[in-house]
Amino acid sequence: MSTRRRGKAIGAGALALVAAVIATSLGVAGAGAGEQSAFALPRAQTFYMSGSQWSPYGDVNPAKTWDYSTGTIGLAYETAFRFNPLTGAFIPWLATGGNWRTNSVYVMNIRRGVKFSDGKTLTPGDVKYSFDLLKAPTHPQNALWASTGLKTVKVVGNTVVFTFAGKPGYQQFDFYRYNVAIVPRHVFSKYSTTELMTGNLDADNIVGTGPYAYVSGASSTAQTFVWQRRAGWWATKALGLRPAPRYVVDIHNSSNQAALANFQAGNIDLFNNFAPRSAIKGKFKTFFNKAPYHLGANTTWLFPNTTKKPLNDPQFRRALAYSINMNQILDKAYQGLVDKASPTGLLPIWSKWVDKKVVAKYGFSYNLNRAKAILAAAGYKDTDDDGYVENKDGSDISLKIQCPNGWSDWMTSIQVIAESAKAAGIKITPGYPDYGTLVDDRGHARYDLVLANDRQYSNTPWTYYQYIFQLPILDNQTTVNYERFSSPKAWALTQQLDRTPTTNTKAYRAVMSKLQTTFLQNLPAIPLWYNGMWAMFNTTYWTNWPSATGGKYTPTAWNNYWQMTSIDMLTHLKPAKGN
Amino acid sequence: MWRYLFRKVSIYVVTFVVAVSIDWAIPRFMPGDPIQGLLSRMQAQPQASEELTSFYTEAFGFDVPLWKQYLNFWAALFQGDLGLSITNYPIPVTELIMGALPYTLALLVPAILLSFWAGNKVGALAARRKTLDNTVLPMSYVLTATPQMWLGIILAWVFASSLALFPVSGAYGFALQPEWSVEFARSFLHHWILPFSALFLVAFGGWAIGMRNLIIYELEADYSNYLASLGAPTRLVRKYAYRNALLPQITGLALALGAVVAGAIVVEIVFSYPGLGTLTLNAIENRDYFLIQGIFLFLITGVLIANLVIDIAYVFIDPRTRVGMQGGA
Amino acid sequence: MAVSDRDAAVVPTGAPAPSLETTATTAPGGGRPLAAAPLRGRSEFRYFALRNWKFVVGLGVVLAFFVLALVGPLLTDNTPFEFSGPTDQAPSSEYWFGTTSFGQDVFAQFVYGLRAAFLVGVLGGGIAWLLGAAVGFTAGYRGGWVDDVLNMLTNVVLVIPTLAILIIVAAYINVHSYATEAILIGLTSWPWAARAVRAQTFSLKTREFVDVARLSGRGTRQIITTEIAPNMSSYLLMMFILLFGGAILIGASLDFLGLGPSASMSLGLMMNNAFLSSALLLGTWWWFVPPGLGIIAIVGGLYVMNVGLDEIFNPKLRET
Amino acid sequence: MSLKVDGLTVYYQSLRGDVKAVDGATFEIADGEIMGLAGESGCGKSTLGKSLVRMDARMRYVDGRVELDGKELPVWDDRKMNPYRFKHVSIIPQYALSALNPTRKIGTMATELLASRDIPLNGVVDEFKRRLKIVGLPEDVLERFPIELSGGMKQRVVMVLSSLLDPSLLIADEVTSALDVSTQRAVSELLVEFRDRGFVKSMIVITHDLSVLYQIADTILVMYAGKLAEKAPAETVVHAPAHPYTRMLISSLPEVGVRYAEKRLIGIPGRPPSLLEPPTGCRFKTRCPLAFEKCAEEPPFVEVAPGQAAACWKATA
Repeated sequence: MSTRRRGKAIGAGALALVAAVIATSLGVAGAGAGEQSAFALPRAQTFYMSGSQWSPYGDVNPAKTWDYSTGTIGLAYETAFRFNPLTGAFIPWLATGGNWRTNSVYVMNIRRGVKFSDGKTLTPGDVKYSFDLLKAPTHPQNALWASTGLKTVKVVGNTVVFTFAGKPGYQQFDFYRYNVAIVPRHVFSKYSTTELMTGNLDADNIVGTGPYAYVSGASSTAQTFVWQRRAGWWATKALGLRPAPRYVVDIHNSSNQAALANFQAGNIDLFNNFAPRSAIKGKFKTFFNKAPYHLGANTTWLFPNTTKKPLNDPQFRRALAYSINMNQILDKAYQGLVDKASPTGLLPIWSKWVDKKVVAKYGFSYNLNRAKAILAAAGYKDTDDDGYVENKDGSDISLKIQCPNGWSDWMTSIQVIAESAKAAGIKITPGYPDYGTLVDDRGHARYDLVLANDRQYSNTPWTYYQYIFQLPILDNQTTVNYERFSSPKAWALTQQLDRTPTTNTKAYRAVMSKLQTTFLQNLPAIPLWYNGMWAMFNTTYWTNWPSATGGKYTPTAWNNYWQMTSIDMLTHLKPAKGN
Repeated sequence: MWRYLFRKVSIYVVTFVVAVSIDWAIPRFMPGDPIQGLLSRMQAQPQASEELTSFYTEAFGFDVPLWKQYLNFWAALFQGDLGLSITNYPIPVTELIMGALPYTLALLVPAILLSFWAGNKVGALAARRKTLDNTVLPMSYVLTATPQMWLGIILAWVFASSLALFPVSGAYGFALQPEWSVEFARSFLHHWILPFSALFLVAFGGWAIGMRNLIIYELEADYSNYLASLGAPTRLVRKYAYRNALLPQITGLALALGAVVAGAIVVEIVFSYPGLGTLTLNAIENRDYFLIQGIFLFLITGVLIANLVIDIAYVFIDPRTRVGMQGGA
Repeated sequence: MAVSDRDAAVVPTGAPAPSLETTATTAPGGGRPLAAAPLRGRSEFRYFALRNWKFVVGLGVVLAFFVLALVGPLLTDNTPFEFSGPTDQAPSSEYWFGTTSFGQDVFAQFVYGLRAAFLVGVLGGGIAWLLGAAVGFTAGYRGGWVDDVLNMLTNVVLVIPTLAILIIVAAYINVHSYATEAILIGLTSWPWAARAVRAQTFSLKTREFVDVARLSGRGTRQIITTEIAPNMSSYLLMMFILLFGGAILIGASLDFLGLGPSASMSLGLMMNNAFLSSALLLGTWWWFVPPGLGIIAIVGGLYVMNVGLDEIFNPKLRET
Repeated sequence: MSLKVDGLTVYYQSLRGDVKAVDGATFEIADGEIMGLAGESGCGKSTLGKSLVRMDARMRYVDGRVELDGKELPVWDDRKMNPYRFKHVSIIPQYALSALNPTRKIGTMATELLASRDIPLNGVVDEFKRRLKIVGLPEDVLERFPIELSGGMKQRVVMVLSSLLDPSLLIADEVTSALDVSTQRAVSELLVEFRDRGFVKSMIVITHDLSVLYQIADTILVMYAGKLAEKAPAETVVHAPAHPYTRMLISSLPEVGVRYAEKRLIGIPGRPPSLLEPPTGCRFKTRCPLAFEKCAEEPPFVEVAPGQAAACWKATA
């Protein structure tokens, strides 16, 4: 009997508990921001952003360029220069300037009066130390030492002198000028080499020159990574700059879907995830107020595996390029959110180097008849009447096109490519392996066709040509030349470009023309569209966002963009009225 | 009783050894090289690739013969060391799992226990009562046939996206950090309700049906008829039937754990809940072999332990396990 | 076999067991009936079947969707992936289930998805059924060390979380077809069936007719197929139905996680696409509601049909 | 008169119609009488026994009255019947071996049962123990689970429990059939002892085993196909049966009364009629060697000799 009553009591208790839980949690929705907790951040002074961190917290090691929490370089550590990809200008930052004293000696002037967050002054010694760190062969940026001809970095007075052997890789060096984090020697010298290259540095011990300091989030369980504005940033005094948000919070993404939900709910201010166009409405704004709405950030390429038949045939690749219905991709997959890429694949900021004559001669665009004609002329015929062309030896052609699973816009795009290639008689089926598998297969040439867009905005088209042409080809092509296009001539031209200073316009233009000709004649990769620098702004809490008509800065929290111009976005933001 | 427990434990030990071995073998014999995957992720410059390969080969312990790797794996296992994550190198896998575990447990444990409790109660109530049976039963069938992720999506659509009563994703508000405070607790609960409900409702349907069918058997059993013949009130007859019907349900609970865990994985993904499910999907997408391996091992160990606990509890609940070793009655 | 061994109770993976659990349990206390003495003849089955609303409704729903899966693709000119129309259209007379945000026809996706569901269900459930029956009969009939080994194997596979294994395996070997997916599901979801069959075989093998068959010198396989299995036919049928439904649910989960075949449409993949495209945030409900309802209808129909069968074969369960 | 049954008619519901299992049963049992109830399986004897205590879900009361100790038993109403069960009318079920909840200790189960009937425990529990001793069971069976007892022990526990409240009428349904021969004898002797000690006032012992009844019963009631065939003192039934069915039943047994029969009732050619649609007239007529035209009419169950009643035209003639 008593057990029965006890049972009832437990039952009633459990029901009451569930009811209470629902009631209290609903209360939260109503309660709003009024209540304070030790960690609760004030909404009006906090800048929430998403789209950068796609796995649990990794580290704050600036050497781990693929892994560090966003802002590690840009908000905490800074670089000697910054680069504005929208204007192509270098911006002096921790360095006040620099110049080539000779063809192979570069002198960098270090800014005086810059203090690290622990109060110690930034010295040219710190800058030298930071560049010297890249000497370790396991350092991801080791190419500065390995392939530009850099021999020594020395401190001379208030300058740092870079001495090169032979013709320096100007283009690469320029890239590193704004991509090497300047770190405090007095802190970093306590770390072991292994820690510095591959380890996780202590987040509580970030000593940087930047405007923000670490607050929380350095744990694999954190949902967010929180930066707090610190007093005494050098640029406030030197340049009159002060970032508006007191807190900058990066939200870890689990999916675009979840991020969009939070953006719509007003929990995110800067949304750097991909979202369908219909999400842009009301108080949610973008850089352009009409199509394509977003800036382009990089070129999306279609990489054919040039070691496989028939993709080893430039004529076949050309036919494939003609068969792609780009407008349908822009329409269906992106609803007009992106622009078609130039046949050269070069980003709009490099358009001044595009040789229009070359493009007119060798360029391509969607044209089914041309595609069919090229196929026929090259000897690809449909010998068994199945609607698809066969190899020259009569064997079937059946290609597979892949992109990472879950990248919904790309998934749709490759479906379009498969469909429109079919119309030209090329049999292609789409596939969506997980990202890891795809990377592995791509590196080891176990694929037919893949999409990739690794190379972002940079100071130089050299990064694009290196991406396409770099030799030698290794067992695993982890970063470049996925298509395994082996052309010593093209690679030599690329290296020649590296060794040509941008200021030598005539020589530069000549090399660029040759590169474009080689590229378009061979089409080792097919440029498709400019993938967007996805950025939606919630104007409820912050205004004065970057825009085509206002401040031309990169509106993104993605890594490497802070030291381009994303930091300017923060210094130009204004709190919305009433907040 | 001891023989019973011994048999159980030996099954679990064998299961564990087999599972650990499979687990160890997966990243080593499946196509694809974890270190090359890491290098790809790093976007390592080609010049550095050789250096990095040997560095990481050593760091992950791939530089010794296979049999030795296998033994090392066991040795490390007993020290709670599941290796290092690839995507989050050099964070230990254990740390990542431990970070996600509380969230998964916070969903799973209440969902399992409450659904078991409520499902059994409602199922027992419905059995042999026409109107209740005709409403509860069809509803339960719909629930048990519902894919959890779909229920999650529907709940998110209705209650979060349309009515804006609950958040769609995450485990707590972005303005907060995990801590023991009322505000955090409320935010946590607010985020917890929907994913919990998705898990709870589906499991609830299953238990209700199971109990409803089991208790009908028990109510038809001889001992129930005897009790009724001696004038025992329905209350007592149903109580006995319920208790006895509960026994196979408890067995079912142990076996259903695997399925519930699976449900939690998809539900977490729908709600971006930062538990093991989301971690698993991340690990798979990034081919983080050691993390996948660790989670898998963890899930198996968890399910095994839960099974063992239920087995031991069962000895106390069902007298027949204690005294019935002489064989069939 | 100790009656009190709780191994005897079984739960299918996926959903906690509908009624099979009850019939599969060898009775605590020893008295529970073996599921159903076979009904005498087809006419008697038909007699009870037609009077059982659960069986009739369940079967009706499943058949209706089966027919839709068969003829559905003929009703539309569009294929599932084809970008045939305007984007994000609500259901209309032209697009019965509306369009996706890529302009694909949801109805076309749905009916092709139904085909995949039936394929995975029948094939995956069938493989699990064969394996479960083979292992269960062998273990139950042979006994001794064969039983010990098979039982251990069963327990090992039973305890390991199936979806976890599937996720891992599916992540490593790329699943290209629903047949592959079904095989994977079949290979992992047989254990509870094996256990149930084993328990039943145990109790059947001591029956007289089996003794007679044995004395007359017939082989093991022959005895199992001609004497034991027919006496469990109703039971085996219900087991298949549950495995069928379970396979559909597991398959849907895999497809939702993006681990299934991607070149052809399934209901799980529809949910995956809709989810990834934030359909629930943009309010395009027609994209993600149908696939779930389709699964519920088929699987729920199967389960309800199963309860009906249980009642038909097992008079004690019939409604009074 | 302890029990008076008048025209009791109980049907079994099946999907194919009513099975007329007990059709117009009329008889009486005197105080202290042990009445045997015999017949082939399926003749309705168990249904009759059960309907006096508790009809199961598929049984349907159709007609008739039952009186116990002068008070009417509401056998048609499951609820109203409850106060009488256990206290006034009780049953040792056919399935005594599985009648005990397997997961409850016997003592616990008994006390919970008693408590649920609002019967004060003090006294009753002691009496329970005392009676267990009488049937030869140690007191500590109360602390045991059913699975720890042998078949015979369980049988005796159920006997003691069922009769614990000294009911006026105890129905013992096939109590011996599941037991081996030596236990059968002991158990049947216990039934007599229960009566003699006054634990029960009167008793209906249902069995198909006439030899058991010959040992313990005062009177025997024979049923055939849902109808009463004959009721008479045990001696009379065995030695001077009036109904041809009884006669054939007796003659099919080897050496009745000398030793317990080990053979079941076989011997009578033909099969009993279906009770879904029983034939009109005498239901035995198709198997009866004496059948004649009159048998197309239903024979009444009337006294054919002092203390002997039968339903047969030949017996009354």
